[in-house]
Amino acid sequence: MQKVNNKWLKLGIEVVVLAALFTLVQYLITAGLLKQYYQISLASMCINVTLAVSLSLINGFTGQLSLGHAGFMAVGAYIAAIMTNMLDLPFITGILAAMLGAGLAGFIIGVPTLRLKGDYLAIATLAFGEIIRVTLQNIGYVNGPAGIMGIPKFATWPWLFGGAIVTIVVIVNLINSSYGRAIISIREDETASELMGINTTKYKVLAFVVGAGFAGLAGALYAHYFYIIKPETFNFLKSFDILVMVVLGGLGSTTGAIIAAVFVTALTAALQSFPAIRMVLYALILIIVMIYRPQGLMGNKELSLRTFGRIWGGRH
Amino acid sequence: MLEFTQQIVNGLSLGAIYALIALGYTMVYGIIKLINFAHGDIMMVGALVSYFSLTLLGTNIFVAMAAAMIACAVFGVLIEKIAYRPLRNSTRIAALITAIGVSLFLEYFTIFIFGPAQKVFPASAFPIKAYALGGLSVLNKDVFVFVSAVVLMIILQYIIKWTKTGKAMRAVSLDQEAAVLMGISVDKTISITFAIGSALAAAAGVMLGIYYNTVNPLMGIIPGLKAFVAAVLGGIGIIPGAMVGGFVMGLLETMVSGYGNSLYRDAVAFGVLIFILLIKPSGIFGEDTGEKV
Amino acid sequence: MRIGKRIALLVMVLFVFSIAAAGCGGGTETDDPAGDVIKVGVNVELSGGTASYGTNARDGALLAIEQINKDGGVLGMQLKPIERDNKSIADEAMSISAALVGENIVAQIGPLTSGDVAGSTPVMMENKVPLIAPAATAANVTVDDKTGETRDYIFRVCFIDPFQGTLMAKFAAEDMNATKAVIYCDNSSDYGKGLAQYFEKTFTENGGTILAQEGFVKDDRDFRAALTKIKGLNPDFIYVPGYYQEVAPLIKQARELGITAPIGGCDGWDSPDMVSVAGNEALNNSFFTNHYSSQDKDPQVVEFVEAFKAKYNKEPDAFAALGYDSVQIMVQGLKDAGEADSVKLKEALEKITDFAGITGNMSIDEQHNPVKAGVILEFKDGQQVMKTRIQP
Amino acid sequence: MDDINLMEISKLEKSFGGLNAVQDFNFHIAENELVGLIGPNGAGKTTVFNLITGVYKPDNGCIMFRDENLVGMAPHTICTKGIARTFQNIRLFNDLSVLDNVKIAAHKNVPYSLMGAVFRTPGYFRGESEIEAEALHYLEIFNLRNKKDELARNLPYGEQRRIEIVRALATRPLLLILDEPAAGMNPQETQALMELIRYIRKEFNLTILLIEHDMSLVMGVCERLYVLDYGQIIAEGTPAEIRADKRVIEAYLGEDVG
Repeated sequence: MQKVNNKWLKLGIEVVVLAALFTLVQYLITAGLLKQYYQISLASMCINVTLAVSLSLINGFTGQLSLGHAGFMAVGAYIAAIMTNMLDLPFITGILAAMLGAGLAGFIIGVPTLRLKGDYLAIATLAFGEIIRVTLQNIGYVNGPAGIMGIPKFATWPWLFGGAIVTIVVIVNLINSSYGRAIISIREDETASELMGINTTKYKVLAFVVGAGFAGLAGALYAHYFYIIKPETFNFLKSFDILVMVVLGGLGSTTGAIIAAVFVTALTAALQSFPAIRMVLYALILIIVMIYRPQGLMGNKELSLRTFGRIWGGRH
Repeated sequence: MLEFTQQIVNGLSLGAIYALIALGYTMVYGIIKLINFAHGDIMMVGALVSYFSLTLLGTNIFVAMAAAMIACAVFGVLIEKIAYRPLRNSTRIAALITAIGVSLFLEYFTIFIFGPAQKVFPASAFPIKAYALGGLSVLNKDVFVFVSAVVLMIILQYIIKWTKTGKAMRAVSLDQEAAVLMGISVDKTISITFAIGSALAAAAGVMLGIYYNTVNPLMGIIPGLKAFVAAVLGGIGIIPGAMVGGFVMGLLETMVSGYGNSLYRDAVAFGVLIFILLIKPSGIFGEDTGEKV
Repeated sequence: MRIGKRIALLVMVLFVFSIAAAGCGGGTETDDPAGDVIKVGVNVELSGGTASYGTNARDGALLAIEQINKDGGVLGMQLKPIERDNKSIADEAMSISAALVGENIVAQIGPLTSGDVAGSTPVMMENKVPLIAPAATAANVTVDDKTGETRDYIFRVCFIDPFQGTLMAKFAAEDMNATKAVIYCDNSSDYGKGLAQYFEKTFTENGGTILAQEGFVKDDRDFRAALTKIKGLNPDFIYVPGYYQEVAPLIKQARELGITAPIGGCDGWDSPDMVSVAGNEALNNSFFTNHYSSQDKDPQVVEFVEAFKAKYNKEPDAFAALGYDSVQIMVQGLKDAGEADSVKLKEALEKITDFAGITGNMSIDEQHNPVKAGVILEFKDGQQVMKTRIQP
Repeated sequence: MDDINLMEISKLEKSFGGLNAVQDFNFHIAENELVGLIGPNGAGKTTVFNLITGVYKPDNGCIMFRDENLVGMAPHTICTKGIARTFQNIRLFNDLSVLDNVKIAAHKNVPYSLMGAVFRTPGYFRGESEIEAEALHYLEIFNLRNKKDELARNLPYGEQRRIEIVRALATRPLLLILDEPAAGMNPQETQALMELIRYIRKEFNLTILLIEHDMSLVMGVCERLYVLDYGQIIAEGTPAEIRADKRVIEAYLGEDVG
């Protein structure tokens, strides 16, 4: 395999591949060649990729077990829906407000809870996620348990694809910087990291806020694609779903999270044809994958052009 | 005042149920540090076994409970062997995901076999008697659940503190490798832990069946979550902690519903959990252990 | 060991792919020769929070389809149900609707809850395929509350919230002479909240006062704290709009605590489980609004209950009855339309009048809601006794 | 004594559940000095290090470092003040490459902003190559440059120890604290390590404080020693003085040296 180390060449290939993917789907949609069903699956994939990548920043790279991601998604979804549906503001305002709002929620929740470790943090975040849901259920302005219906369908393919790409780019760029290394060092050994001069609290909160912010983006996209949001959608089982994608992909692997998000969405869709046993199969697959590959599909490795190169070239 | 006393009674009997579930939860966590999300579902299986024992075999409630406990003990050991043991040396999060998988599997496999509808626990299994104590309503099932929770806690505490198995459990919980060197079979000890924990879950399931006289495949989710919160409140891994945590949760929920807004009940319960975690992460009874550097 | 794991991995991957392939191949598998069958989508909750509602409605719908097919089908063709589980999630409901529409269904039965119907709605509207909701009661399911326009392709066979809430409030105020009521509603569904809202409105208009409004959520099983509080308020009527899974233990606990006031409810109460869970005695002095009674002596109803019991070995509840009627009304529409065409079916459904369903005689109004008589049933020693029948 | 003490500790106390781990600990170290802290197992040496670096909060006493009291500061702040350490049981970032381990230590001087990282500004690329060059420079000194892409966990024990020192150095400390750097090394390795310590002290103009069990290392490399027993200092002086100190021999050295 020739050298693809050159960062510009690499970037170029990535941009071309992504642009081609985007244009292809966009063409198929406008030409009416893509069945609505597949369009919905693609939208779900984009949203799930956004969710999984943002959670992988918190769980995979920072090593902080959060079980409240659906809560942040809910905050984003509601804020965005209020902006566009009730206040008639443009979609972009809704998205930005959703990200800021969810990020702020991440900050408010992160500052006190990130002092906790391991399972305790998991439970505290789960509790916060549920508090967000119960609170939404009791706010009359957003119709309590009935939720908001009839949200305009602004989240078209460019928004969905763009949202996922922006999330990936921002988080990958963050990870591959000194800030990212600081964040990863917390996962590896928090005490050692602190003693190497890294303000671990600050970076844990940073990762949490960024992760929550992008969950908010996913929520905004969700609300404007699926037309209705209600608190029940964002319960702790939704958080588990996102967590499953991250762990299946491999903690600490962005490409893993992306692949797993796509895989899980496709699997969910494929299992639709087995209405009676779809959840049984899903559960079994989950257990089997974990037993045989507890580190997830990718471990903490990334799938890169070089990997493709190696596979292509037959070298291992 | 009468109303307040009644609320205390309500809270204690609700708390006893949480405590009962939390006992098994906390025990499994204490030994292998796994949040066994399937615990609530094992409880459901226990309730279902007792339901069939009552309706199909026509046994009395005590036989039904024994059957449920034995069945779930076996079942718990199997689950541990098949799903959790291969992951013992993996990350905790992998084990957690597996637990979620097991939980989903139990729920939906039960639905697949028996359908999602609730099944009605025969009322004759446990005839309800109400005692009116000066305007206060106390039911025999309240007393039954309360006493069972306390008795089971004492038995459990005895097993862990005084029996050889209990000592082995504590050793495994402290340091698995050292336990092996001391000649303790870790596999066996963990199996026994799961057997006891699952039997406790089954007992709780039967009580829940008696208490609310219905059984359904998804019945374990919410009580399971609440009981887990109770276990963390009391200090997870600590038997009396689970008990106290359960009662605290029960009283708290009752008081919020009774004197505040019943819709914020869960939010307040979770809020208190967070508050306790923040001021004392190891729970009410837990000991703070610093990290060794 | 390594090899073993590799093989296992391979088997799993194959397993997953075979499922995926089967899933994608679903379209070809059902591509029967044109004209042979009429495909009906059944998009219901078979897993997730409201699985029990969805399953019962599905059972009712499938029973209806089976009966119709046995009697020679519709327009000379057999009905072919395509059943899908939406996991009680709105986005899944949407995705499934899209898949079903892709398989050229003539209409879709379900989903059950208003939220899931709302998820499914845009797809059905866009593709001009009628959706018949068995039990989505929120007013804005069939009407866009922003524009006030009727959603063309969305129909339902159940009451809407205002009707039942108002009915019970009138009954409480006029027949029971109640002046002080407490509402204890299912706060996790728009159904419970909607009914509570209209009950409150009518009850206060009739000169009554609402002493307090309490709420519970789905899957709650312990209601004593709020009930103790309600007991202290000493109301002369308690309105409990919700589903029987929660209401039955609720009433039982209320009576155990010594609350004797009459308790009122809605069609979500309709299940044989009410009696078996709460007990005959506890249910005395409680009333609910409904469209039919499973103990109704009407031959059509008796026949349905018998057939349902024979097929599923359980008693039908309101969801099963509504699922059954959803299919029946669709069949009526197809017959009226004269061909298996979605757009024509929609037009026919809009014109349906005096359709004799087991949940009552109904006509579809301008807003695609059924206009049907309501009954108030009273529990007397475990029997549902007709108290009054109110024509709309 | 030197007029300028880099660090001066007075009356430091710490107890764990009634057990006095460190009491009445007085200590000073001058700029560019190389001091050893020795004592039998459980004497409280590592506790002292943990107190200095902020891992534990002392019950009493003060730690003056360049005229600033470190007591109450967070460990990462103390690190930015110029104190870096290694650990008795190696605590590398196991799943990261050797190079990344060293780069992380450079983070406190990160030359670009968070936004710069996200938007990949020219400043980011410049900064990254600076960090990389510096990290490689440190690895070069320790002869580890060829191992830069290996995962830390895959290296032999002795190399892991050396990487810990490199990592500490990369924080650009004024005071380097080494917790048993030669533990588990053979005599040749220990010898090489001694030379290395001397070298980096000169090269980076460092002040070094070390805990060591290996007497040959301590005696050979340190200029001054403190002897700790039961949480208290029982002797202080040059290696020669310590070797002659009766109490020290009784408490600790007796078996080893005698």
